[in-house]
Amino acid sequence: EGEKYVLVSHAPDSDSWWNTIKNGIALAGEQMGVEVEYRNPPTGDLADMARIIEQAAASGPNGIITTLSDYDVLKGPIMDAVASGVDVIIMNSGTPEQAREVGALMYVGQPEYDAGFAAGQRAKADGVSSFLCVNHYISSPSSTERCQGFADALGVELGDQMIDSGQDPAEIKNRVLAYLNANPDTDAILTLGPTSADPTLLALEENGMAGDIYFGTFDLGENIVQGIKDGVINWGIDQQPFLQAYLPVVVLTNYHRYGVLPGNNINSGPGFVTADGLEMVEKFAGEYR
Amino acid sequence: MNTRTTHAPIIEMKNIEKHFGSVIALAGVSVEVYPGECHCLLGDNGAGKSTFIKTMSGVHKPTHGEIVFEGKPMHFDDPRDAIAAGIATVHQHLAMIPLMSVSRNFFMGNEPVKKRFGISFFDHEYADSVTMEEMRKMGINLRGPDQAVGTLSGGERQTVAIARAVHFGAKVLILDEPTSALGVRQTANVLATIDKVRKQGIAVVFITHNVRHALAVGDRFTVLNRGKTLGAAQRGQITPEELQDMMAGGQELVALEGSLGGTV
Amino acid sequence: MNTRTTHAPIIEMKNIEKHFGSVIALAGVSVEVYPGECHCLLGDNGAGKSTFIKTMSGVHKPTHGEIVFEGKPMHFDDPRDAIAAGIATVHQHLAMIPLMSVSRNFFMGNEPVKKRFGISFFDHEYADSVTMEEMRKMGINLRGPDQAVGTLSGGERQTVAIARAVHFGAKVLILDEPTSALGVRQTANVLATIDKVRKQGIAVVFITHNVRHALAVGDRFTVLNRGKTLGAAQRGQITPEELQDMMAGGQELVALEGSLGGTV
Amino acid sequence: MSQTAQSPSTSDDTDERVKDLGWRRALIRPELGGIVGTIAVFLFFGLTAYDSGMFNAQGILNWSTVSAQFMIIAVGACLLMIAGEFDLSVGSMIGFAGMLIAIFSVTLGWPVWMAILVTFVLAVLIGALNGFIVIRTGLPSFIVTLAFLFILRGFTIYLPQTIERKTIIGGIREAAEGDWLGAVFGGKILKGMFQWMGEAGLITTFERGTRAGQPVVDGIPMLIVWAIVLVIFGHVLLTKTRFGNWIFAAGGDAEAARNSGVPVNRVKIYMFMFTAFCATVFAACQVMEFGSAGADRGLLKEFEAIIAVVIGGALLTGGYGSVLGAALGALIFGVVQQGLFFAGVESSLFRVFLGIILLGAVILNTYIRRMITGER
Amino acid sequence: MSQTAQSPSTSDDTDERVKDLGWRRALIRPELGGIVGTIAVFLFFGLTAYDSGMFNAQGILNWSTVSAQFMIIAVGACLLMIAGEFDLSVGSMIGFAGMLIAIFSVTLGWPVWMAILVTFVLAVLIGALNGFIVIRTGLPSFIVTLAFLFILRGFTIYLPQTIERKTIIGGIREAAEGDWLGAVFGGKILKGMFQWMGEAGLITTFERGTRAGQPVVDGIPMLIVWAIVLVIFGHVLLTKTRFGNWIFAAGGDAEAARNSGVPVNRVKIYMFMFTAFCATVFAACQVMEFGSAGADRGLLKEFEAIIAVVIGGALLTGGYGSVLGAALGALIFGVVQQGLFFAGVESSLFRVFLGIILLGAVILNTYIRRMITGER
Ligand SMILES: Nc1ncnc2c1ncn2[C@@H]1O[C@H](COP(=O)(O)OP(=O)(O)OP(=O)(O)O)[C@@H](O)[C@H]1O
Ligand SMILES: Nc1ncnc2c1ncn2[C@@H]1O[C@H](COP(=O)(O)OP(=O)(O)OP(=O)(O)O)[C@@H](O)[C@H]1O
Ligand SMILES: [Mg+2]
Ligand SMILES: [Mg+2]
Repeated sequence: EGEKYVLVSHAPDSDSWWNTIKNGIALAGEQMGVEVEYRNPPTGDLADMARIIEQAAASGPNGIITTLSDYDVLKGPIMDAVASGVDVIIMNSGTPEQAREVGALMYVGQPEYDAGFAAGQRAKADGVSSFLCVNHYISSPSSTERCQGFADALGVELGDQMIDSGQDPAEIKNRVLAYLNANPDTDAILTLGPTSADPTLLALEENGMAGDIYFGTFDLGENIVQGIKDGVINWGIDQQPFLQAYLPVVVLTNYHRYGVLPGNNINSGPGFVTADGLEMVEKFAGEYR
Repeated sequence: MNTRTTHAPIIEMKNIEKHFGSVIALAGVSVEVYPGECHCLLGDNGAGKSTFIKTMSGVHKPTHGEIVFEGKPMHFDDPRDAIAAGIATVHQHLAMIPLMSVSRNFFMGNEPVKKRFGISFFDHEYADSVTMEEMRKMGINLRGPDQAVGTLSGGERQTVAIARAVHFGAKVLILDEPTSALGVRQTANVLATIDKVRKQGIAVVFITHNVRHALAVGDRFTVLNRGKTLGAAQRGQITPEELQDMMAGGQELVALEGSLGGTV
Repeated sequence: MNTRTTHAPIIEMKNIEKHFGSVIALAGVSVEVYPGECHCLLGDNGAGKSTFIKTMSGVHKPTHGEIVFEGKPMHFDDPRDAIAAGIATVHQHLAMIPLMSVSRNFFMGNEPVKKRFGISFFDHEYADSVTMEEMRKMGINLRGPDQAVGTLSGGERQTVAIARAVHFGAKVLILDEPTSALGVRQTANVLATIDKVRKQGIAVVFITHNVRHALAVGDRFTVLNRGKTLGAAQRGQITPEELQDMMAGGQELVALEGSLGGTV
Repeated sequence: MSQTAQSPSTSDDTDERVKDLGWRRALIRPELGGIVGTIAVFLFFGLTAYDSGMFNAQGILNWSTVSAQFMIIAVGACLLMIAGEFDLSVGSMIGFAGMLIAIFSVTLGWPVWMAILVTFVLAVLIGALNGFIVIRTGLPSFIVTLAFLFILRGFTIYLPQTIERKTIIGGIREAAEGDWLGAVFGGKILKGMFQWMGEAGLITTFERGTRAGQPVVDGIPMLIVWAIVLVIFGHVLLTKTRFGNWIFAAGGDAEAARNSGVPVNRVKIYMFMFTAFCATVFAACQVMEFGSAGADRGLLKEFEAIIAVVIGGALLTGGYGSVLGAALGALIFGVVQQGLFFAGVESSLFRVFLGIILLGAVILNTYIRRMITGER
Repeated sequence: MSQTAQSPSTSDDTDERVKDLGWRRALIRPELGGIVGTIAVFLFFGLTAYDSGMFNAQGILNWSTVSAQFMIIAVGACLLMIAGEFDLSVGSMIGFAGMLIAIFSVTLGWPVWMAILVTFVLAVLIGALNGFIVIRTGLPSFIVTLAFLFILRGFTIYLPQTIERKTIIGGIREAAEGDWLGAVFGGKILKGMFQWMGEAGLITTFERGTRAGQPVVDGIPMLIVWAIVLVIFGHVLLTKTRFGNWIFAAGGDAEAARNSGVPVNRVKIYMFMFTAFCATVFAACQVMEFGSAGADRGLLKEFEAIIAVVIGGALLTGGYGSVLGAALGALIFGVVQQGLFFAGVESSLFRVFLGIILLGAVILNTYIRRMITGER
């Protein structure tokens, strides 16, 4: 009883998507009766994240749940934590192999490049041959992996099909408009989360391409769900962040209380969310979905 | 004390003390200023002259002591209050903004306004014409009222400051070393202005290190030394040599050859 | 021309012109400065005196004209060159850094060094003792060499600047209105210092608006007006009244009552 | 004695020491660099991105909107900078104000006009607090507002997280339906005119999609109207009123201004409040247009505002500048930024170009000013 | 005439107008605020986070490392700020320099020492370019270095993207195996001592895994050594050498310094180069420790450096400050930041606390200085 778990993410603290994660651990903490904390580097600098993992280890929790967004940077601190007796579960980013190498108990998440690749295959099957990747966090490696995977599956060069959109909604919207204006024969749009998807929706509404152009997005949010419902967005890739946060806490608690541990990694995604069966998604989008 | 008692002082500074942290700049100085007279404040460097007139013009609040203005005790919270009461000051370190035009500087804090559609606008035409006019009176011909003060020579700037104070100075005009950077001609102009202003019944407080300038226009002399009053005198009661001795804080002057004739 | 021809000038300024954009500050001024003499540069506000000595001390490069130093044409690229050649200058707008201590200011640009482990360190003890000593000679007792210049009164600061220039001034000492902010005692000190320095064979260039200060120490007078030479004279060839007239640019002075006795 | 030069003329009405500036006189104004920069930028993109759609109706609206955004915050930053202070918390204030509007109108269910008004009041009070701390402590505004950058951003993340369990609050557009004040920030004007222009074939109409047949531009967003109104207001305030003179004076030399009777503290605090006001206008327009408020809104906007103001010819040290210049700076910045997209610049090089063009604009600006005025 | 006051004493060795400061004299130094702040911060966390592991060996190493990071860039920023300039491109320079090391050593396969040396040369040259532009154009360094903030960050994204098709380059640790210069940045010292301490039970040891039995802290990272070396170097340079006097003079009043023969331009350019050097040391340590370089490294570090310097008592306007103060500022900042984690502060409120504590530290700092010196 009263075990303490720390979740360390790589996201800057203004990134909305991680909100679901926070809700996920909070709920798990409540249900399991354990203490949970969420930590992240304020600017999203991975080197700062390494320090936070070191800090978390020094504060002596029972377990650490962390992303592995850069294997090189994070493996040292994670291995030190494991060695000093803290159990670690890798979530969200990284690969199962890397998780094993750093000595983590298991991996819960969705490998980014593979998710992008899967999305690309789906789009290719739907006849897409050129696209625009709206990247709102270009300085982070996982963002580029998503776009790269998509491009590779289509079999095209990524090149300037990926734009550095910034995070201001008006700028995202107007950059998308500018790009589509200059490249009117673009087949598809790929956005990397609510931050870029919401303004893109408005942009398409404004230039009348809504529903006309092929539109896929990573991660869910209120407006994305609405977009899927309206038929503007063809699909959203849901990696179910709630599970990524909730399950590790449950797993760790049971492991520490009863010594039970699932024998395998858990793939929380990618799952494609389309217009079918949207009801639950709609209800909890941005909160638990 | 040897004060004329025929008329009342417009401003009485009683036992003013001013401390800056550990520095005691004024240790109790009393001065009375009469309308229509030029009161010279003299003294060595660091004697506290500027600090004293700054308490008079509302820049500093005195640590101790009282200011009586027109018979009533006064508390100036900031320079605006003093200006509103009719005290105009030309500070030693100029109160001019180099990047602003001459006319904007001239009317800074006293901007003339005109109403348009119920809104008060800065009346630029009026400001420009008054500025040109006042500067011409002081013997300076500006290229234009929109010239930046920063492009004027030091002497010209000083003249703007004096002209401004004279223009707005209702009852008391304080000049802190106005002539120190001025050429011969400009100095003569400033002294003549002091004389003219005084004759209009305005009280003038004039700080200088030049014995001859002081004697030229002063009606009354107060010499400060190390934050205290070293002596006071009225016009005609004191010779240039005595005054100079007192200004040097009573200390011996280095002997100089040449044509100084006793007074520096 | 009435120049003594018994010895050669240390610095000859030939037909110096200086333009700032559209402003012609100097329109061709020539001056010769002799060792062991005090050369007074006089003139109205904005006449170009400061600009002139700035070309002499390497701050400005002249637009036209030639500088001959010790018989050889010289091109000063920046003040360091002039200082290295032996020209020390006290600028009108002080060359002191308020936030730095007196001794750091005193040795700014000329820091004494001592070697330790093959590395040159700033020799603080030496700097402090020299500073205290030099300031004492000028009649200023500092609280300590680490006092910030910003906490000194204007006159004290001026004295630091002069003491520094005298200390480092090898051949030529330029003083731009050094006495304008000084009290009687400090002024007498500075004039005495000029006299002393001159007698050591150093050439002094002295700018002032005060006729009497000029006559007290000057051997030679050059009056500038609107960027041109208005006149030149040697000691004894000119009366105070003539000199004052010339300094006013030949224009009439306002009549003044009082004890000015002709000269302001 | 020798009299080597002639006596000067007795009348000084003309000064022989000043070369005639002639026509250059008229050009000496702080916005000059901005004007030249604007022309240069339009020429540049006119040549490189002409056929990219940058100059059709839709393209123009595109960069106008972005520029208008910059203008709104640049006006506040410009006046504050002229008054001698900085505000690094503008970006965080945008996020914070937007979030307040969302929380008030969606979570608390207040009418949108009330949410907006209360937000304005709170934001302006925070601006005043900023100013008050700067004045009272005498600390540089850089540090004080940097602290508020952190503090406001922190609350922008904390509040929705605690109240709504999410960091993006949506549904504001629905709440604002029919609200008069909502329309003032999120609406469009001149819709009729554009409708008519579309029908008359003056502007193109959509060819495909849900809005086929409608004109590509169906009105001028209120964002642009606000930008114009604020620029005019700021310009008039600065150049035509007594208060404007005080702003210049407070920034030029606070001590001198105070000694001349200018209420410097009041002026500075008002300017902090005005900057907060402008940030809130920005936030309100954004929230009304996008219908949601997010914790990441407004990041780095303070720099964009300062860049626009400096391109527009103001001095970072205060006391000099022009609102029109700042508006031109915002225009340049907006056009460059969007133009790079129209011109199809490699996206990872985007920041490189942005940096180089900004530096170029400021250098050009300074160089032209010096050439014209003859400063050195 | 009346002589109303006595003649002053003829010897002025004591000045009756100065109240005796007594013991307070000794306290008047720029780092005073920093010292008080440090004590306050340690007291605070000593009370609130005592049993959180913050003060065990691992915890101490944690906040020491973070503080050392801040110190490395704060030393450069401090000297540059005293010289009267700013560098906003520090953070981007960290990212850029790290990326260069990675590209040279991993992509191009150069030996690591060569990669590091070439990177240092390039970074210092960019610093010199920064300074050169500032000096030549007379623009404020705020604007020039802001442009470089964008430009360098842009290249940091562009280069790996083009060369390696990703924004993160790893594998440097493997490349640096056995490299002498790599160890200078990424190694640890005093390993023997910690080994012994671990065996003697003075510090805890790892419980399991490949390193079971080894002490949790197995040496002092070179990062901390670099921080100490740079602080000492900066302190000696500033206070004990002729060049240090020039730094103060250049920042106090560039014009006056120039007139006194100080080579102001050279001093400022050297300081820009030194700032770039410090940023590169930071980058090299980071790359060697973590084995990879990413496009997101160093974001916003310029502010953290400036904050540390200002907390340490330096004036933003130049001419006053102390390297020791800046180092204490960095320590305060590092301890506060990590301490908030140890104290378990709600993560979304983290920035709020950070902002409030920073503001508090600076205000305290200024207040104490004024109280002691009697300034007002
Ligand atoms: N704001 C201040 N803080 C601390 N000390 C001050 C302050 N202002 C003045 N002083 C000190 O008070 C004393 C008097 O200064 P003040 O400027 O009044 O002298 P002054 O008589 O005007 O000298 P001067 O003739 O050189 O102008 C000086 O020792 C000065 O250093
Ligand atoms: N850097 C500059 N840029 C433009 N004009 C200048 C500059 N420096 C001086 N001037 C102009 O050159 C002229 C001569 O100035 P200078 O300072 O040499 O006069 P001065 O004789 O020293 O006057 P004062 O007795 O008031 O000190 C003035 O009109 C001044 O405005
Ligand atoms: Mg004074
Ligand atoms: Mg001069």
